[in-house]
Amino acid sequence: MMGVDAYIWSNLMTVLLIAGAVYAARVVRAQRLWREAAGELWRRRRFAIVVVGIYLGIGVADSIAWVGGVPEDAVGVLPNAPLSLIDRLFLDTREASYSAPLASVEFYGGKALRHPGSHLLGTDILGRDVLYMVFKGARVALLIGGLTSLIAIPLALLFGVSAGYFGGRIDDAVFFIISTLAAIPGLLLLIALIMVMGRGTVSVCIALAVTGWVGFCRLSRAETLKLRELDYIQAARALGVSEARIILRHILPNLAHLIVITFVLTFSGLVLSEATLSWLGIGVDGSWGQMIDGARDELSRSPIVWWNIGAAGAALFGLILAVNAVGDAIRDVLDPRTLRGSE
Amino acid sequence: MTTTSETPAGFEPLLRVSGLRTWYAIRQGLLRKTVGHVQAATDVGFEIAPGETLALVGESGCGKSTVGRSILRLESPQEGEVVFEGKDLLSLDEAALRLARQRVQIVFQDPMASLDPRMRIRDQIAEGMQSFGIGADEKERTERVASLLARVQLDPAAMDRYPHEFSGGQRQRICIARALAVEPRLIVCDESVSALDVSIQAQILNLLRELQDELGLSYLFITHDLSVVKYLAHQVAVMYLGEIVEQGPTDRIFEAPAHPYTQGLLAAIPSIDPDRRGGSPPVLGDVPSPSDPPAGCHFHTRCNRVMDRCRAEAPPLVPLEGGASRCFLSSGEG
Amino acid sequence: MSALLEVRDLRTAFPSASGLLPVVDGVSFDLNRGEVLALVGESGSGKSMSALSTMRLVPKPGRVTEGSVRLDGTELLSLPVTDMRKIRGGRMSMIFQEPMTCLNPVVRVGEQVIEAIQLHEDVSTADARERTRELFVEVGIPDPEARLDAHPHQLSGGLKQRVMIAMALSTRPEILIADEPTTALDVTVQAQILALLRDLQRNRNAAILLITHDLGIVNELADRVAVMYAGRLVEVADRRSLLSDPRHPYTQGLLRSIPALATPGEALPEIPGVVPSPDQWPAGCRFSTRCSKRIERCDTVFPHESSPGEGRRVWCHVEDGEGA
Amino acid sequence: MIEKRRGRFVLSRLALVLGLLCSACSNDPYPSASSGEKILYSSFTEAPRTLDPATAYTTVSHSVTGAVYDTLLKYHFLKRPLELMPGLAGALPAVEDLGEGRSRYRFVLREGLLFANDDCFELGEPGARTREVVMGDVAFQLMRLADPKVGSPVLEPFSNIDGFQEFGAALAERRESDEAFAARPVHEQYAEIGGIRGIATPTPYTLEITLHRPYPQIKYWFAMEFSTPVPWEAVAYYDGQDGRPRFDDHPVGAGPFYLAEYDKHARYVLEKNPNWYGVRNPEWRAPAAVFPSPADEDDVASGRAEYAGRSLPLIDRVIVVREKESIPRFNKFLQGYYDASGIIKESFDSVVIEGGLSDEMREMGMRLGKSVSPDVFYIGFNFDDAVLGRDGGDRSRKLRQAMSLALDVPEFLRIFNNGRGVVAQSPLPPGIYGYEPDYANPNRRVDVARAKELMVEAGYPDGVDPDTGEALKLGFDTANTSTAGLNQVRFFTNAWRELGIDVEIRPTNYNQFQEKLRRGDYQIFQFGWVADYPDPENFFFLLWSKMGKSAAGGPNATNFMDDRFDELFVSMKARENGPERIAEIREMLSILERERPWIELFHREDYSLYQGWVKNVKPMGLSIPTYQYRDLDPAERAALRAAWNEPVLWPAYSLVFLAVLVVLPGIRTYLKERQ
Amino acid sequence: MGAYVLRRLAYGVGVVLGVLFLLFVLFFAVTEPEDIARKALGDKAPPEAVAIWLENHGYDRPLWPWQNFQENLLFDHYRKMLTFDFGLSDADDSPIVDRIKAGAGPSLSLTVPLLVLSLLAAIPLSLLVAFFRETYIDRMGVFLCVLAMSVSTLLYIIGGQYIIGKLLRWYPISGFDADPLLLPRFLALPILVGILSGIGGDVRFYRTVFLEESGRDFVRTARAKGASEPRIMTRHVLRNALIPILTRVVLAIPFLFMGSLLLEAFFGIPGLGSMTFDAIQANDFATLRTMVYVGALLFIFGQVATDISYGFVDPRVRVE
Repeated sequence: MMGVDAYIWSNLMTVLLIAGAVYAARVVRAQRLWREAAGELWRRRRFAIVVVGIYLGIGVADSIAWVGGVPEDAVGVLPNAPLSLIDRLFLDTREASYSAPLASVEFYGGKALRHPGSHLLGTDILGRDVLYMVFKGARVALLIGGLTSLIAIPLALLFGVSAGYFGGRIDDAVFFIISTLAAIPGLLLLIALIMVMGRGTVSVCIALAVTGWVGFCRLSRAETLKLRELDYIQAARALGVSEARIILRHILPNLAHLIVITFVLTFSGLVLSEATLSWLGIGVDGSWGQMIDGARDELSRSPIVWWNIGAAGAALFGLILAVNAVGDAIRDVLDPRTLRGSE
Repeated sequence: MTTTSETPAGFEPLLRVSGLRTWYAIRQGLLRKTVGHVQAATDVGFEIAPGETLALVGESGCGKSTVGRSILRLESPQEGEVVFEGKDLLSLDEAALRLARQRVQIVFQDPMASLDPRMRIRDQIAEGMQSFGIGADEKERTERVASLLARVQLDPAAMDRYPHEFSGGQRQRICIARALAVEPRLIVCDESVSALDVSIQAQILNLLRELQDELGLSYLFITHDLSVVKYLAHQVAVMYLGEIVEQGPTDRIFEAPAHPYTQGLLAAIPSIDPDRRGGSPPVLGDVPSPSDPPAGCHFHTRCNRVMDRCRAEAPPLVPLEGGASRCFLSSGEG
Repeated sequence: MSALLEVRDLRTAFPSASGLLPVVDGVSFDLNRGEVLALVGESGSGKSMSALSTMRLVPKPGRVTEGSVRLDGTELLSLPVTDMRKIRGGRMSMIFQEPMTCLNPVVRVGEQVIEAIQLHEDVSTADARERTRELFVEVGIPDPEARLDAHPHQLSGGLKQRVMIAMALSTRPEILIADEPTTALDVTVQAQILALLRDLQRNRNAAILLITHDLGIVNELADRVAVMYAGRLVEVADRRSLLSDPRHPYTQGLLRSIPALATPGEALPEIPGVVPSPDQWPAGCRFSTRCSKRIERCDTVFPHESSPGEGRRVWCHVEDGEGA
Repeated sequence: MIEKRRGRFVLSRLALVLGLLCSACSNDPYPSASSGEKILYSSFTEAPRTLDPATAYTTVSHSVTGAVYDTLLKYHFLKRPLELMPGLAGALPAVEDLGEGRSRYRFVLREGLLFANDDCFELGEPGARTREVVMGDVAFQLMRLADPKVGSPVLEPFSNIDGFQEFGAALAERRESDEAFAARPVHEQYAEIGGIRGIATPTPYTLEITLHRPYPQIKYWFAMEFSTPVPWEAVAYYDGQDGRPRFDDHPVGAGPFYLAEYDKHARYVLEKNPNWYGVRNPEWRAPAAVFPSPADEDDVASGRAEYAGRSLPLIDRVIVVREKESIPRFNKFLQGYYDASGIIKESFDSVVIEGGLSDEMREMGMRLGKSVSPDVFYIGFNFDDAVLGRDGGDRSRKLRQAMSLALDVPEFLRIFNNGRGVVAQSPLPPGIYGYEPDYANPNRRVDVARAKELMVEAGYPDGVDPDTGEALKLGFDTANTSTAGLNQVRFFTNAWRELGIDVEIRPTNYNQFQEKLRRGDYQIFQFGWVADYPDPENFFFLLWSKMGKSAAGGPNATNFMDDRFDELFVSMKARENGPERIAEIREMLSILERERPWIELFHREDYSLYQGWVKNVKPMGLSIPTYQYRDLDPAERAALRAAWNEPVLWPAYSLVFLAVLVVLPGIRTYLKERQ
Repeated sequence: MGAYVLRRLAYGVGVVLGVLFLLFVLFFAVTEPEDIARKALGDKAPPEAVAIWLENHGYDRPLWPWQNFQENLLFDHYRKMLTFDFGLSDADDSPIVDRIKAGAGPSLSLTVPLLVLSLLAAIPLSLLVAFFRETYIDRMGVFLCVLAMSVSTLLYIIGGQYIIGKLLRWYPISGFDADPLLLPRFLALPILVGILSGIGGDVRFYRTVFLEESGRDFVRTARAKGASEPRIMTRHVLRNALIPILTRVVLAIPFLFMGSLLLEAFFGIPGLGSMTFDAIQANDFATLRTMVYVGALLFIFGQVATDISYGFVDPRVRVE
């Protein structure tokens, strides 16, 4: 990130994302089709949506950070360090692991890897509160899924739609790029990219985006090819509607359900791939994948240290399961077949 | 080609198509060499006078839809002229074409596929107006949408609904309203009523006719259903394997079809006269592939009056009273 | 003599958000040996569902909720699955509207017919193949030996429908259900298929339940006609009297709105409005919303069956009143 | 009918798969036929890069080369600190002072030694499978070290030999200019150049080494495989052509074992070498070929004393299997499939309780071995850095001292190493000359209060940088980006955070890290150093200015430069052990105490577990394999393995039962629905 | 048909060339060969050794043809890769080809049974679930699939080793032996874990395919013929579903390749995945590059093979 101002970037990004989400919500509300789909979705998967919402809430709470407001005698906290809402929730003067509301044991004072003690989910090898780390991991997971999609989807749409719509040379070129990228096994491409770009959240996201881009681009290209031949696109052309407007008003809205479905379904894939990358030592700092990787060796301790890997695994599993469940429902709800009506 | 008796002599037709050829290349091999063509339309020509309906009739794969789309340049014909209101549409540049398209509209067969499922119908109808600058502002356009809906006998209050909330016939009305929104002179109806039930089909046919009487529209009515043609068309052109085989005023075609194919086509329609049933099928076999049409007369493989000459030589278009026929028999040479 | 197929009070419904929605709502008819009965109606009238219900082929999640279907006195709806399978394709067989999708695209057409034979009879593949070849000749497939090994996509629509017919006839069924057999075909081919069906029916003396929306086809093929509207029968009559003297306002409207019968220059007589969807079916006569002869009773009470002539049944208050 | 046949087919398929799974249901990783042979099972993690004794420089390589190649001198197996004794040479070398710092070492080889059997000896004499070892083979190997093409990593110590560098240069020059020469086999090239001036073999069994400057440590290098006799035939024959392996992968030596099987990425097998003098000539009673007498009480207590005088090697074969992941390795050890294992930190608590074995392990018959390895782990500061380095003068010195005082190494060891390790006070680990157990470095204790005072003195009160008004920002570069590695760095940065210093962790990959080192673009880093031989010189040179990273590309990554330190180093290096040397070492340590180029962290302490059936384990610290001393009891092993590995099968049965339980009602409801 | 195969192959070759260019940019244009040398030789290596190493590995030449048309890395890269001359490993100087040869056996012995058994497990299961559609078996099956898909592969491996290997002692926790008697016991656990981690997604996908196919008209025809449900499922539905299945299997080939990266590394199987893992750990760019290339080749070859085999499975695909 950008050195000193990392937290400002994070705040800015969060605000932008929230603004985007609000805008999206307004669009959904304004359009009856989407509103009905959203209502149907809520009816079907209330529980899963609430779970995803909780993760989102934690992620957002951890993304908004500011400097100051830290008690003078807080131990181990730099006076000018930006702390997020989550950090502040766990901030206590008595110990540096910030896990005060749920703990009374000092950072390095007691034995690490204790469970449950006064920590709800125990501590890890450094004596950090596992619950706190799980909370922190939510943001990383959302960042991986979200940032990657934010990079990949617009690019994929740009290339895929223009290839599908205009065909000819553009299509040939895009198709060649897709074939080339798709020919390289995804994990290897990921590894190669990260090894070359260096480690870090952004480069992991970019690498994931480059590898994830292919499938999405291929999908939007294929769908555009199909849409372009449909009568209503022909009718719009006959009505003198410009190409740009056809793409914006007819192609993209009819790709929207695909975008949403693919986004949700790739999201879980991305978060899971990060866990694999963590194991290879090229994951993102603070992710659940890293927690699992770091804690997997603890399994052979005796008595077995299970809470660490268990908590990270459960947090990961909970998010993915909820997202998958919502994704499944979204796929059913947004099925364009329901819009084809009865003939 | 020919002028019809209804059209005063010297009156320039609204649309004149001549020598239209639209072939699709079949590419094969390593270098995608063109090894043949799907001969969708070959040397097609006809005229449509203002306020008149020309029916383009033929079985599936005969190229009739290609001709309709070629007129709007939704396909790219290789040769020919499509003169509309004096301008050759095929030679226009993009901008001019866009303007010209305001005057020619199209209504498709499948009323579901021809409406964007994710757009309210008000927006779909207003879209064309917007692109041609019809209606000063949103409000005016909305009013116009309402009146158009009323014109096609739909409840204007339904304009905020989505296509899937309408029945097939209603959707077709919406498509017609959308076409009407830009005040066209000619509407290409590409099998516009084929997918509808009889009772609904009658409604749409009546609507089309009323509109023609009211607005002086011309139709290029593409269909495979000859019974519809009789009701609506002034002129009929029968296509077979990319070629027009017979052309003429509707009455003449129905009463005295000259080409054996037209005769067969008419005879094949099941009659609903309870006293007339049975009889052997008038045309045998299937339509040959348009990528490899038979030599000579394309119809010779199925013709019950085939002569040796038909197999070798392609018959020319022979002028007939009020039309033409592509058959040696018509020229009296048989 | 009782009918070969007796359908009584058949009801078929699909579950929906607002409960079970009927698509067939109390249909009764008989099909006699060697007879062609046409079931006529516009889309959504439930004619295809009625046919599928008799074969117990209603697609999931729909199901037959009530009624009885008897084949030669045997109740089909409660028959064990294995026995029903023997009847399907054995004593009753079926051909469908879309020959291009109804044949398995990856299996050679000959094989598909052979499968149909071997499912019901213990014959060797060679014998079944020979029989298939004979069937192909019978349904007028040129060069049958070569066609046996063709894949469906290599055949034209007309040939595919002929294969379907051959497959349906392969076990010498007593009943052939033809669901819109020519709708997807061109006029010239349609005429050929209709002629073929007529010949086969005469030669084999099979009963045909013909589902169609085209009165022209009815005239070409049927002996008797049953007109359906919105899940119900509205009129049953023999072909000639139905076409020349329709009694129900819907049948009358249907006949009048055929463009071929229209007087040139005049507006086509039309039936106003649209077919109501099952959740909007009126309480009384289903046709009451569009009927030009509607009287007050039509809105609330579904009309009784009346018999204005021999073998005729009409469900209409107005007609009932006139007839009485 | 067709369906039934198909069903039967599927069923039989299923049964086949199930049967295969059941027949495979055993966790024994070895072929069951186990003869009475004494086979030692061990494991390795990383594939050895090379087995060429001139370049092999990693523990895993040495575990093979050390067994296959024997050396002129050896370390005594039982004595601690390590002590040299004669190996292939009949005695320790005689040293002759030639004046002007020059000296001559004279080695005498035993007569009648043979190389292990190998095809390559055909080159020298048709039909030969072996030949006698002569000093020319040692000289040949020393020339190989000098050969730039070989790329030996130990040029520096051997450069003390007169004419060593000149030989390399002449060789390179001649090859450059004469293509025909370059194409000839290397031993001919060496002969053509005329060998190294300072190396002579007056008789086949004598070797004279002339040093042109004092370097008493040279004798240690003759206890390492770098100076082992290598037959020129092997180098010439194993060239990687025509399906022959490369010499890198096919060692031919005169050691107690030969390499019988070698798949470097998966497994290798060492077999007892019948040609080794300990096996062929047990009557010699050569000191390195018989089990030594006990050196301390532990040797007596552990039963090693009983072996005194027995001929080596005691085992027939060593099978070493690649095991990348530590958990499976340790678990397989617990299952009895490996004979020895390091204790992974995660299992430490269950295995070791207060320095001894847990009851459970004792019951299993396990034994524990401990040793401090001759290494040092440290945090280094870049002296080229403006804030931390020499340009900051006293201010930076105080900052370094403060940072040094903030680190609680015992805590670090407790968290990350189960408390294993000796807290380092200086670069010198125990067992190295100059190490004093009582020495306490005043700047190496934990004293946060004093550290904070020093921060004030350095001008960073509460860690606030007066220039920016914010916490002092420093960077910690690490190439170990594993989760565990980052956690360790986080420990340090957390400690410095107590002082108010904000140390940013900069994880980089290895390449970027090297690049940063080369550019000098780093502030704080962490390194470790493992000694090659037990001499203080081998540690202090890491801080010698001549070894500076930025100046000479050497291993002194701190770029520490201190004239007095350098002076003392040069003098100490040349001196034999004695009071003067101790005095010099003490002064060097006091300089380091004050200047703090390093924060010395710890010296590793290795705990190894051995199965009860394995005898004679006494780690030597340096990577010297000791397979020939090892003994084991195969019968006991077989019995215990069988007892420990009874599979637990009830979950499989219950799973099948559960599956049936789930599927049956489904089928029933379905069938009901169909009716 | 011949021309079609040729064209497909030609496109495949084009893609190979594209992949090679991408690899070149990634592994040569962006990385410093000197770093690799340093890593390979260790810190103690003198600069001369580094120079010799660079020369031996051919990294001492300019990158692009416009720098030196005769001797440049780009042409060299293409020449070597296309002739399968993969050169020496950056880490230990061993010929990469030898390792690929040695690794292919263990890899295939893992991935082929894994692929086959996965299919054997997933297809009947999904047929079963599709057969019982709309019953609780179907709903539970789908739920279990989603559940299974939500668990990270890492957890499967860790859990499998811990429970089956350590607690239940059914199979060795890790290791490999080509001895046919020992092989099954080493492969049992990784294959089990591999199947388990993939089966959720597989079953869900195949179920969708089967449901889609079983809604087709020809299935109704088969039913009208009197065919039994199991027969319809296996003869008509399965046969038509082969195309999406085939596509997925081919897509799974590189996935197996990388999936085996995790499995092989964790279970100590000395195959290609393990080799790739070693290369990552050792910064062995030459090997990594080769592995990426080989993986891409396999994929492209598989794709071409599938496209061609479509012609056999599906007569509709017009193979001109």
